[in-house]
Amino acid sequence: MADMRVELAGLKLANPVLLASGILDSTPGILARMADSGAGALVTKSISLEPRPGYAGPTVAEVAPGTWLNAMGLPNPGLAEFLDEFDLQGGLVPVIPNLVADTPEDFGKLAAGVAGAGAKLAEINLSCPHPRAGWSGLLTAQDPAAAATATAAAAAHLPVIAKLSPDVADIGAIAVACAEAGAAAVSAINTMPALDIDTELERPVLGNAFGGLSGPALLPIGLRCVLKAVRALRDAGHAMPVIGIGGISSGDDAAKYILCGAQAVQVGTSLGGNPERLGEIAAELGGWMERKGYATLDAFRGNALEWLP
Amino acid sequence: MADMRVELAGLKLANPVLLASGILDSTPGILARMADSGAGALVTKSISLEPRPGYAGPTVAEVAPGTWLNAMGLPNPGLAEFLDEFDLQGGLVPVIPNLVADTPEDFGKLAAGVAGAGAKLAEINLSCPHPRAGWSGLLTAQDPAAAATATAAAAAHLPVIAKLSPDVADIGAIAVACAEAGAAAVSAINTMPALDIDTELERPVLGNAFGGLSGPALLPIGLRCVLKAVRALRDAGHAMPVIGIGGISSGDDAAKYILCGAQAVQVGTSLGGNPERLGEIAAELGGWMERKGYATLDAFRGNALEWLP
Amino acid sequence: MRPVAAKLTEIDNRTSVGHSLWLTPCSGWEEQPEPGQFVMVALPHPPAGFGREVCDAVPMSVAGWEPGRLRLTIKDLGPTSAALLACRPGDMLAVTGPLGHGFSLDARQPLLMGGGVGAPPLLFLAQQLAASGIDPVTLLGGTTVDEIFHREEFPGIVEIATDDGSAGHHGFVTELLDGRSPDLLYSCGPEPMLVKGLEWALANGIRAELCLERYMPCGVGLCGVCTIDRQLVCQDGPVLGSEQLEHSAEFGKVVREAGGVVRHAPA
Amino acid sequence: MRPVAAKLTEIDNRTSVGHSLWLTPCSGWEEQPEPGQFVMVALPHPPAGFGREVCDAVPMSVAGWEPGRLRLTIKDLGPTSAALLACRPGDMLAVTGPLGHGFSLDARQPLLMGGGVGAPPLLFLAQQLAASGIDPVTLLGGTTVDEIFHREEFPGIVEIATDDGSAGHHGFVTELLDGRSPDLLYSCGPEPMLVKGLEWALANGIRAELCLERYMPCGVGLCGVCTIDRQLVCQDGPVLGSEQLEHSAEFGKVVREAGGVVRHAPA
Ligand SMILES: Cc1cc2nc3c(=O)[nH]c(=O)nc-3n(C[C@H](O)[C@H](O)[C@H](O)COP(=O)(O)OP(=O)(O)OC[C@H]3O[C@@H](n4cnc5c(N)ncnc54)[C@H](O)[C@@H]3O)c2cc1C
Ligand SMILES: Cc1cc2nc3c(=O)[nH]c(=O)nc-3n(C[C@H](O)[C@H](O)[C@H](O)COP(=O)(O)OP(=O)(O)OC[C@H]3O[C@@H](n4cnc5c(N)ncnc54)[C@H](O)[C@@H]3O)c2cc1C
Ligand SMILES: Cc1cc2nc3c(=O)[nH]c(=O)nc-3n(C[C@H](O)[C@H](O)[C@H](O)COP(=O)(O)O)c2cc1C
Ligand SMILES: Cc1cc2nc3c(=O)[nH]c(=O)nc-3n(C[C@H](O)[C@H](O)[C@H](O)COP(=O)(O)O)c2cc1C
Ligand code: FES
Ligand code: FES
Repeated sequence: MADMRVELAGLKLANPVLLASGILDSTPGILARMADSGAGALVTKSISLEPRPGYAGPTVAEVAPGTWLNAMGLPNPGLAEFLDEFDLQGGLVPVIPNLVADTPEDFGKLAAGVAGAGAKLAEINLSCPHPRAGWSGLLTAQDPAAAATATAAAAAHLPVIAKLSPDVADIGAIAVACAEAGAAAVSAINTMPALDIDTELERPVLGNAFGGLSGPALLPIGLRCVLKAVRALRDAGHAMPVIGIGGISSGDDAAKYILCGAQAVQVGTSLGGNPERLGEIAAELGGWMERKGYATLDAFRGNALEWLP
Repeated sequence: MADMRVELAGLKLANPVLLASGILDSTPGILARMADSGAGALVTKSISLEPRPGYAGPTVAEVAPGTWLNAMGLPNPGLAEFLDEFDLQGGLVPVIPNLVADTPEDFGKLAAGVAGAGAKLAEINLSCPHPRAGWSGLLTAQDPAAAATATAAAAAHLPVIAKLSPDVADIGAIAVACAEAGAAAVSAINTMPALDIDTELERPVLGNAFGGLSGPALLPIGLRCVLKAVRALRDAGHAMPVIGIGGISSGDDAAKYILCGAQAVQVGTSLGGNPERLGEIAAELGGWMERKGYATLDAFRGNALEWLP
Repeated sequence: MRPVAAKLTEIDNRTSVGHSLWLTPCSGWEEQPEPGQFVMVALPHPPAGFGREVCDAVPMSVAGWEPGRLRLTIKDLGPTSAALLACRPGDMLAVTGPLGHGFSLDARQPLLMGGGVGAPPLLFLAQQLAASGIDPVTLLGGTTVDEIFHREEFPGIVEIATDDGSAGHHGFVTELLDGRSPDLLYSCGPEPMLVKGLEWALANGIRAELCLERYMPCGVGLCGVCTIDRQLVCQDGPVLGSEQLEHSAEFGKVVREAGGVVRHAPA
Repeated sequence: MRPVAAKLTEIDNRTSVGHSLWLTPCSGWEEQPEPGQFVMVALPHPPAGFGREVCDAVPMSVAGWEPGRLRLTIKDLGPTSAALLACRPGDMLAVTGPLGHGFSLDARQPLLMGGGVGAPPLLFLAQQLAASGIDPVTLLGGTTVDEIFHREEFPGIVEIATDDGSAGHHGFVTELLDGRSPDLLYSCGPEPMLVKGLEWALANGIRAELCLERYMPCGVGLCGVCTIDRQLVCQDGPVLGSEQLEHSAEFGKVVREAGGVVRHAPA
């Protein structure tokens, strides 16, 4: 058996295939199921200080086979109830809370809250693809200075993964800004902002109009972003890990991200209606490693980089 | 029969479904076939001052059904031979040359060249998704000031359509900059920069590594960009038209862009291996208009805009 | 799975608290859905007199089907359901579905128990059972006579219970269970009723299939908000078997509202 | 259609200017391609002694096939083909295909005429014809004897012509055409040879199917660079019928190189 263990910002994970934020992670029950399925770690839905009910529906629409648009609107019960319900300390599989806020102060409060409850690592969502007026998600991810301030505010309390958007002119610059602000890792990518129209109804398909694109169509965009972040960090002299996200639906897809230099990966949309797929993807990655004769992830991580112009 | 005529920067077109640049438009013979298929206008491949041989292969790879990555490398015989071979004046269906250059001066020379040969309208490619060192495609599209300078240089010689990239933080700002620099229209979007990896070969699939994503997966990204450009131009008081591009493979898809406010559309990837599909798409749009009882394009253009948050 | 525009073609089965809509989607629905499956039905444009805040998507059980069209029976429970009930023939809605897993059809002597708008999926089930030659017995309950949907349409024997005695037995519909010995209890309605039904079935060694209603933001198994214990009600359900609920820590106890906020059910 | 990694498993049919490769792609190729179809074959890693500039994708005809593997016969014509010929069993290439439309198989008395590396697709065709009980007659030409590929492998009668007289008829292969009366002429090779073949076929009232080689940047009908007149050689072809070429303004006259640069063929 290939050794798939990986270290992520001090956490030791059994394998590099993590559950992505917002998919099948809204209750302790489903999180336990995802842990048993074989996840390397579990990222929770985005948690805000106050409860958010989510957007009006339709919240999701499949736009091509397996590829979805969603605008859930970050539904969550707020920090207090979240801490009440979820156990951030115990458990064989680490739980990584994902935090969302509109100001650095609020990121700080959330980080302090989850650190106080025993979290060892948090992900901060700098990149909600469809923020409403007053919600600063996307803008934070687009501005290196804003991303750095938010990162620093959270990183004062515990190690943080800064989650980046593909909808930026230069993702490498944002990754470097987060590294310099003290991030323990960056994860990329969040969904790609997008829109679909119903020609019969002559209006957007989703209740929120704009949504985020996820699933297979996102894979080549995610690979490019991860590779650009990996290179920018390397060129700037930062050893900070990058977590690859976007469109993974097989062990082969996971291997692509790791060949581009990702430390670990997160899987979301392809688990829709099929929670047990997460463990299968991890097993497929292990099978690929064995077939290729790789004993560890380090043995092939970043191999594709030498082929770049 | 619905009246599908549309005016575009002074040109009168029989219908709003145009052939996009770079797909089935490299020779006068194939362009004549596309005209007969029923195109409203024909945009040529990108023409540079000097010949470009194109990138090493593989130049194309299908990444999901109908969705492709390509890095052709803008192969073209250069302006002089292009003007020799192509007739920009005659023809029942207008030919719109697409120009690519790395400096405003060269954009000016190309524009002067095609204007001298009788072109009434040109498209300038500000947004090649995979420029090599020294080629400034993507950077031009990402910087409003650079986009404006290039636009102004070309617009001094004939009306121009500025072709924009989705890989920018705020496409609305770029569209407004082009309008203020004297563009007659903007077209959006060019392909989305992306990457695919072969896990067996452990290297990028394409010869150029990075490529541009096109086809159905691009549709929701294109719709969002067009809608953002339409709104930004409207809010800034510009009546300049927007041409919708990206992922159109049916009359219904074309209607989506027009519902988002597009004046006309361009179709590329879905014609791959199937040139006659262009006329079918125009006919499907006409059929949709009849079923909906719309006598003209103006009767429904922009209808989806009122549903935006 | 995506929302498909659907024309409201017919309204029937009116009561003072709701009625049925027949919808003709632009595409799909040529194949028969399973009884117990549901749709996310969205209101794309507000009907006259309503504002845009009613435009939302909510889960509704399939109450009937013919090739290319489907029936929903809706009760006025809040802003979106009220606006759906204000739509008129010719109006356009959007439906995503059919979603989830429905009832098995393998009972020989089925007993159906519905509470309020739990009746619609049971009507569709009863029609399927009857079509395959099996006569169902149906118990329908509601707070008052106008909450009893489809009473006249059920094939087979129907018995009624109302909380206020305005029709049938004066009391809870679960009070009609005793002494019966079906081979399978199918039930849909308020969770407290389902809990009692399950208790009765377990006590009497009878299998049960219960159609649950949980808050569903997506309906397609992406978000996880509808989870009960470790099961996704929208995908593993909405029909769950007695064996899946027997040892539940959440059935009848923990429900979630918008945002996943937990509400502990009144005992 | 996308490039699929393929292992070079076997090399055979060596001449001083080229040889055949057997490739086993990671997936696909379970179904028999049409003779005349081609692949884009890419060199992902440079073989020992070569630099990365040889890594490119070029079109090559399918020269043979067995379930799950295919054969290409390559001549050293420039940097990429030379590097492909330097690859050794165990090396990995990538193939996209099968692409385009091949030869019809409906001749009863076929005549095949190949020039240089035009022979490989004709070999695959001849094998298919022979398998269906039809005996082909094949004429093979080349500048010299080492340019004649697959001479020993063709079923049926084979006649040879070389420009230098090193084997068979001393002269052009087209000089072997006169006096024959097949019902169909299949041909592949340099365009001037195809032009002469077409002229002969038209003059004698014989149908012809000609496999063209044009500069192909994509191979899948996206770019249009391979166009001859209004036809995409990569998709409508590479095999075109006499009726498609009879009135051509470009066949034998206009060819395009990298970038679509026009080169007018020497008369
Ligand atoms: C599988 C399933 C099948 C259903 N079938 C029917 C049916 O056939 N007929 C019928 O009238 N009703 C049915 N319901 C209930 C229906 O979804 C609610 O009546 C409707 O959502 C109320 O929305 P509202 O905005 O009108 O009211 P609100 O004031 O928003 O809510 C009233 C009640 O409905 C619940 N509700 C609101 N939104 C949702 C949601 N997205 N998902 C689940 N519950 C929600 C609330 O939690 C509350 O308990 C079903 C629910 C589920 C889960
Ligand atoms: C449909 C088709 C089938 C072919 N089948 C075979 C075959 O079975 N065996 C074989 O040895 N050769 C075949 N060829 C020719 C083969 O593609 C060229 O020999 C090869 O591309 C040479 O590349 P190079 O880099 O080695 O040489 P270069 O020096 O780059 O070019 C040498 C010659 O090959 C042509 N060429 C280069 N690149 C391409 C390209 N992308 N598309 C088309 N022509 C190109 C050039 O125009 C020039 O005439 C076929 C070509 C086509 C179009
Ligand atoms: C339904 C849904 C909800 C999501 N919610 C969140 C969220 O709350 N916070 C977050 O950071 N990302 C969220 N995402 C983004 C995913 O975590 C992930 O970045 C993205 O979907 C790309 O990965 P995928 O293609 O594997 O789904 C959500 C995605 C989906 C599809
Ligand atoms: C093979 C290929 C070549 C292209 N070449 C060019 C080009 O030369 N100039 C340009 O402006 N756009 C070029 N494009 C982009 C298209 O014009 C279009 O913007 C994009 O493909 C999105 O539309 P689609 O999804 O309909 O293909 C090319 C696209 C493809 C697929
Ligand atoms: S409603 Fe989202 S998973 Fe069930
Ligand atoms: S090679 Fe590109 S269309 Fe034929």
